[in-house]
Amino acid sequence: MSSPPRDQDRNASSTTDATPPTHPVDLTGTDVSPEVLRALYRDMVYARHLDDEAVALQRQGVFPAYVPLRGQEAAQVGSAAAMDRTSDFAFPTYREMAVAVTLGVDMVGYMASHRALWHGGLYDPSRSRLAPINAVVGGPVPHAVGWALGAQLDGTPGCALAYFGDGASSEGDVHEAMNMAAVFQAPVVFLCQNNQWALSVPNRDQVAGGSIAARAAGYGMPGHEVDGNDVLAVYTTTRAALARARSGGGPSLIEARTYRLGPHSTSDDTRRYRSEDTERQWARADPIERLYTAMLAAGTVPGDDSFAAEVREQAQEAAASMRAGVRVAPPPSGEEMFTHVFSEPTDELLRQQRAWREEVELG
Amino acid sequence: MSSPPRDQDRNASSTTDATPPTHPVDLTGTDVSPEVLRALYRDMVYARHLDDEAVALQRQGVFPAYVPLRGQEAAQVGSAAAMDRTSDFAFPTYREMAVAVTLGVDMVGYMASHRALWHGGLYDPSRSRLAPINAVVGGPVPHAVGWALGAQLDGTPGCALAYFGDGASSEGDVHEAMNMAAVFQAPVVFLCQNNQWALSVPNRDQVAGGSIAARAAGYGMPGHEVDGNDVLAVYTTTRAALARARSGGGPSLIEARTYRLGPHSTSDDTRRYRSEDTERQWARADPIERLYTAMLAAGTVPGDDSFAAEVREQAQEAAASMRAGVRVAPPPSGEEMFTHVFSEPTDELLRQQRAWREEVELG
Amino acid sequence: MSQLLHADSGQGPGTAVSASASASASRRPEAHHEGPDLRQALNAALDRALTEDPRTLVLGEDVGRLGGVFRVTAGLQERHGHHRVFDTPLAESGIMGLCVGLAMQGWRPIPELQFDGFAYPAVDQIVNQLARMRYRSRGAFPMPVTLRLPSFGGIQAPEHHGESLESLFAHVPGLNVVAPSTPAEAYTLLLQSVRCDDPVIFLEPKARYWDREQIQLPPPDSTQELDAAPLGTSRVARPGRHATLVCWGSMVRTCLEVAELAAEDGVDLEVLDLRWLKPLDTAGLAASVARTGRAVVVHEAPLTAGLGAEVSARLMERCFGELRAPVQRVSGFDVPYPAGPLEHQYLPTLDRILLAVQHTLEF
Amino acid sequence: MSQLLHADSGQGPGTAVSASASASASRRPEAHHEGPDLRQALNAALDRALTEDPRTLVLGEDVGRLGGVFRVTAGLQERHGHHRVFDTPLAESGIMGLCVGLAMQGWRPIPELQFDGFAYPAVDQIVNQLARMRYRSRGAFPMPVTLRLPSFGGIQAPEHHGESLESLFAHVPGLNVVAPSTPAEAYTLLLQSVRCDDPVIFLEPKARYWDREQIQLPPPDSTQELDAAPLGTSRVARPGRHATLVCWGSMVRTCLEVAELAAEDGVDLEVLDLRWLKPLDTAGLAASVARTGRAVVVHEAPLTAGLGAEVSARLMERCFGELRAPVQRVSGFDVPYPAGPLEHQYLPTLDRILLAVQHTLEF
Ligand SMILES: Cc1ncc(C[n+]2csc(CCOP(=O)(O)OP(=O)(O)O)c2C)c(N)n1
Ligand SMILES: Cc1ncc(C[n+]2csc(CCOP(=O)(O)OP(=O)(O)O)c2C)c(N)n1
Ligand SMILES: [Mg+2]
Ligand SMILES: [Mg+2]
Repeated sequence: MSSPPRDQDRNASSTTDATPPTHPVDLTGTDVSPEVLRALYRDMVYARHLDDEAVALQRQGVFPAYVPLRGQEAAQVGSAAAMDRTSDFAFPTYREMAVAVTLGVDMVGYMASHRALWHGGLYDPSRSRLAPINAVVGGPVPHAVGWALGAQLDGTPGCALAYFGDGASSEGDVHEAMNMAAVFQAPVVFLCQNNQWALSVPNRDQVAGGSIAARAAGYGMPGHEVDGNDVLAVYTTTRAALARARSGGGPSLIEARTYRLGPHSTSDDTRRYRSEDTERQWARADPIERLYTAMLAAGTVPGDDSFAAEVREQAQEAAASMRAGVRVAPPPSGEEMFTHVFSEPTDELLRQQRAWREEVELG
Repeated sequence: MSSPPRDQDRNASSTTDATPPTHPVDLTGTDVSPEVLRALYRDMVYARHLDDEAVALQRQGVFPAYVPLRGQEAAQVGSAAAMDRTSDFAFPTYREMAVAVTLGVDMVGYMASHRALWHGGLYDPSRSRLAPINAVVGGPVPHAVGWALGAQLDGTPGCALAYFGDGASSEGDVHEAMNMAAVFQAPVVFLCQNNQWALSVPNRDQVAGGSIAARAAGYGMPGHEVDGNDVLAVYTTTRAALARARSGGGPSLIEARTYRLGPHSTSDDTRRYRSEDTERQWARADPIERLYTAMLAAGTVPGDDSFAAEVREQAQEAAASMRAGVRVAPPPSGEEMFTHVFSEPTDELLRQQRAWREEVELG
Repeated sequence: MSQLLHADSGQGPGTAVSASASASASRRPEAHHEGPDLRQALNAALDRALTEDPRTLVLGEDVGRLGGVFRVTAGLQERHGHHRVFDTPLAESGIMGLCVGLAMQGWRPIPELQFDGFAYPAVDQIVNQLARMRYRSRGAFPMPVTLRLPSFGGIQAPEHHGESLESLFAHVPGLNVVAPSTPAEAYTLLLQSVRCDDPVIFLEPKARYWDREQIQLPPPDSTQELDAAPLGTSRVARPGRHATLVCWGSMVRTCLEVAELAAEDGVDLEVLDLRWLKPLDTAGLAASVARTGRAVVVHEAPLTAGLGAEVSARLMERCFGELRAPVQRVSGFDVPYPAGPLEHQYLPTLDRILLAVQHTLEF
Repeated sequence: MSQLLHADSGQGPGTAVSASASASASRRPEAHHEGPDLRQALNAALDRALTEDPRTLVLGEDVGRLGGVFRVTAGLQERHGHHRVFDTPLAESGIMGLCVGLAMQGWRPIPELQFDGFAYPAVDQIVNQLARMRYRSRGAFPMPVTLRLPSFGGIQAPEHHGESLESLFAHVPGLNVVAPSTPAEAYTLLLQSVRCDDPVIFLEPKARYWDREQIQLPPPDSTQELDAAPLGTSRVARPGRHATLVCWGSMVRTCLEVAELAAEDGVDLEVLDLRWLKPLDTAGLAASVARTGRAVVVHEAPLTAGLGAEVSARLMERCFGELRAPVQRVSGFDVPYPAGPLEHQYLPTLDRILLAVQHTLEF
């Protein structure tokens, strides 16, 4: 055998070469205001608590499953915070809970997807500027391009923000979307969270060449690799990319390099494919700590830990209120299976709905 | 409207910026033998005559349609000639007739596809080292990667050569295939003939960034842009890429920049989308002339034009024999509709076949 | 009525590979020498749709400057501008994803995919995204997208240019599917589709593109009400007493020809043009069979799991007592769509349909 | 028999979201506490396939190190090496394209696509390439590819994880389609599929993955002949006299439960497990209905153009005189597959099937 698939010569316990970045966020000379910094911190802490709460709800059998984002708070909060919430629109995958937090999405409505009440979630996507949760890897990325093209055609200043993962970068749809966006010069920012894993498959067996940001050059658009655990870096990079798009400069691609600290989903077992060692190393690159340390040093927050305590308390409340909400959230009526299919139900669907009703009443 | 789709600001008569390369092929110091050069010349001339003959057969109603390759002879002959015909395998689109010529494919069998006798052609694809004609743009490219991976797993020295066009570069399958090839380090060469047009759509509205070769870097593989009307350049570049792949160096991408001198197909009308001016300019970059002039100058062929005359005569014979063959080629029996579906026909298919037979006998 | 079997032997449906095909249609019931052909009717409907609603868009491969390979969109870009009518890169999945995003922005896209067989790469975006975005978002994002798909066979085209996808699409909740049969029908059904707030898969019978009808097409700025039956209503193309031929798209003309031939033998066939394949007009089907007691369903798609099965099943469910013979199906065989000369052995011929009628009547 | 309607109310098919689901199956006809579960049976069949034929390969997303999200491929990479069992990048279309190329090289790939809904992106490669490469090449390239697809619903999973694609695939000439219902069946049918020289779409009933059966699975190096009925043969899972329940995959257990309940009321139902959905066992269907005179077909897929229609149409064609009532269909509704609590209102319940049985018997 001349040259086998790369799988073979791979050592199961050395799956990533990157050294986790543990240094504090660099606030020197930043034009980002202390209010914004504190808001970024708050959103990350909220997300962390809500994430932990969701994992707990799964353990307790309230959620059939959940997809934790622990470790990716900076990548999500930093990018979403850069959006103009009056005009921009975000297209999430299934793991963008911290984006939802940042956009102020109703968390009971958001978690309704994981509670298995309604696949897309029960929040208002139009008002939230967040498309329904999308479980097809790569699938929503071309939607972002279409949305952005629509904004461009309308002459409105809206930009689209398309979230996807390192695994998604292998999908044809992501390529088609990037090429189209660059051909049309559509105002869209492609935000890849490279958390180094697509379920059990590491970058090495997924991303030829090793860099998703490097793909941008092939489409003639800017590609930025950014420390995805540095919320300020993600924020300013996204802000610049959105500004560029808004002013007619076309699309760009940002690869936020981060790490999925938890399992792929609550049904996953990471021991089967990666070492706890690396997990522990990356845990030390906690994006929340990295911002807080910097804010403390810069005097953005008081030195007595009161800010952290206050935020923690609020986040706990948010988590508790989410828990309370999802526990009592009523399942949608079976009628809703039928009412959202078409704008006007067809005769056949009405017949089926009647049959369903009769059976429910009988049963 | 802020920034419209690029379509708008496009001037219908200026569709390509590239200046057609009209200079003779540079034979200085080449390691390519005179025999090979003459063979490249011969194959190009054969292809030209067969192509013209096919267009004529379409005009005379023998072929329902045909897809001319005029202008692309160097890109096709140069790349195919670099193959090792005992171990390599080529995956064509619908326009690779000159590849077939170079590989010695039976031309009556090849043209059977255009004569609408059998979609994939009636040549022997295994012996010919040429996969059946494939009409799905981008579709066969992943096959080449699978074939190459199979050769790699077998430990045989075979390489795959995947042909596709500039339009195909927009398809998701081409991206998925390139990423997979590079992840697996499969022995495959991606050969893009950028003939500047995908039917009526020019590169400008198709290929973001303007270079297909530049996409290779994003997969961590070599990308070469080559003068596609210089048969020697295409030949040596492909030869090097195949050698690299064969020795375990992995895939590479070659973009042969050329020009489709004729219509997309015999049903097409190029006046609707491009200027005759550019067509005329590119006609002066004739790859056959460019090699012949160089061979004359280098003494590779006698100065009295006897070689050209001899080749022309042989090519005319080949074209005539193709014409004679396709005119009398019998349509496959309707039985063949049924016999090639499965290795063993199902009961239901046998039932349908019997019904078809009865109807044919009645009708 | 066995002599019927020979009445028309040798005359299958016309091969309409060129614009002159209608010339050979003189003996056909709905054939006219004057009036617009089906392509012109579609063009007029698109022109009107673009005129009456500034949110409509026409997009796809080669629909802009070229006006589509069949010229259905000819002139639209000149008349409505490069923003409303534009070419896209060659990427079917991306095109449909683009449309989902455009619809989320409030646009009403009318994409074209160039041929039936090239809708397969877009199936994911159509099934997983387009068909359920309204449902997923609980009505927040209606999807008024009309996908135009030149469909069915009969024109001696290359592989993948003769496919019938109605059964695939009709199975997908959230989609409407329609196939017009005449110029007048095409005009009305296309406008109806575009005005519908839900996705419509619009299957154009490409073998009938050159069929003409003596009708007056309204000007693009017409404000006259459309004289259209509600969405999902079938049409009695020919009333009859002895049996019902159920058909759609290209097969309607074929069935009308069958009915003419049968009439010569005193057999009075009703021809029911379903038009809408989803929603399927169960009431119309049942009403027709209530009159005739017998039905033959005719389609080009392969037999197994074709839409004929659904028609047959519904008729059994609704008309069990009235059916005097089992519903017969005349269809393509369970084989891949074949090339040229085999095409008319694959497609339902007049003889095969007459034979089924005979079986039904003699049952 | 109206009291039947309440006999089992509230007890739909078990939700098998965790490996412990079989515990709740104690009252079920085919439930066992001991013996291998369906996943283990599949694993044993794959192990044997890899052992007995060195040309077989197992590939897909997360099938290698992880052993698949359901652990169906667990341990295979360790036992057969990284060349025979390997992870691919996340690209469904590319994976199936890869398999076409591998098969052209003489390999016998057994790809997995992770969930039913993620087969849609691969439909083009499956329909346009895999299903017709043998046909296109007139037998030169057989396609012995078995696509494993965890299918159907019932496990409270996210969107796109509960789909039934049998009707789509059964319509495609050149494909075989099979859905096992028990561990023993799964073992035999998977080996049979892998040994078949043509493509097989192997639909695994994921809600039955944890069902156990007291059988002895042969060791991987077993050379014992498979005790298998010919490809395309159905199985009488329970003989009966009053009516036939036609089903496959997950619905077989459900139908056996229905039969148990009906038996308590003296109604003797035959349960026909189709197993093969293409080729469909028309003879087996006809034989059963010849005995019972009545049939109800049960599937999870939406009603319209579902495979139930084909079953119904064939029964009418073959057994018109014997049918004492119209064939009834009990299926999912014509709505997108819903989330969690609505899942069991969407899926055929015992009550709905019993109601249909009652209608049939009272007809
Ligand atoms: C088209 C498609 N294929 C497969 C899956 C199953 N799946 C869900 S998540 C996942 C891995 C995704 O990895 P990545 O894109 O890196 O995102 P991450 O999960 O790391 O956030 C897979 C294979 C899917 N949801 N969609
Ligand atoms: C998947 C797919 N989409 C659309 C088509 C219709 N079509 C045939 S050729 C062509 C243009 C292809 O352009 P390119 O890849 O540049 O190759 P060229 O024709 O220039 O050789 C199109 C759109 C197709 N055959 N396959
Ligand atoms: Mg990832
Ligand atoms: Mg081209």
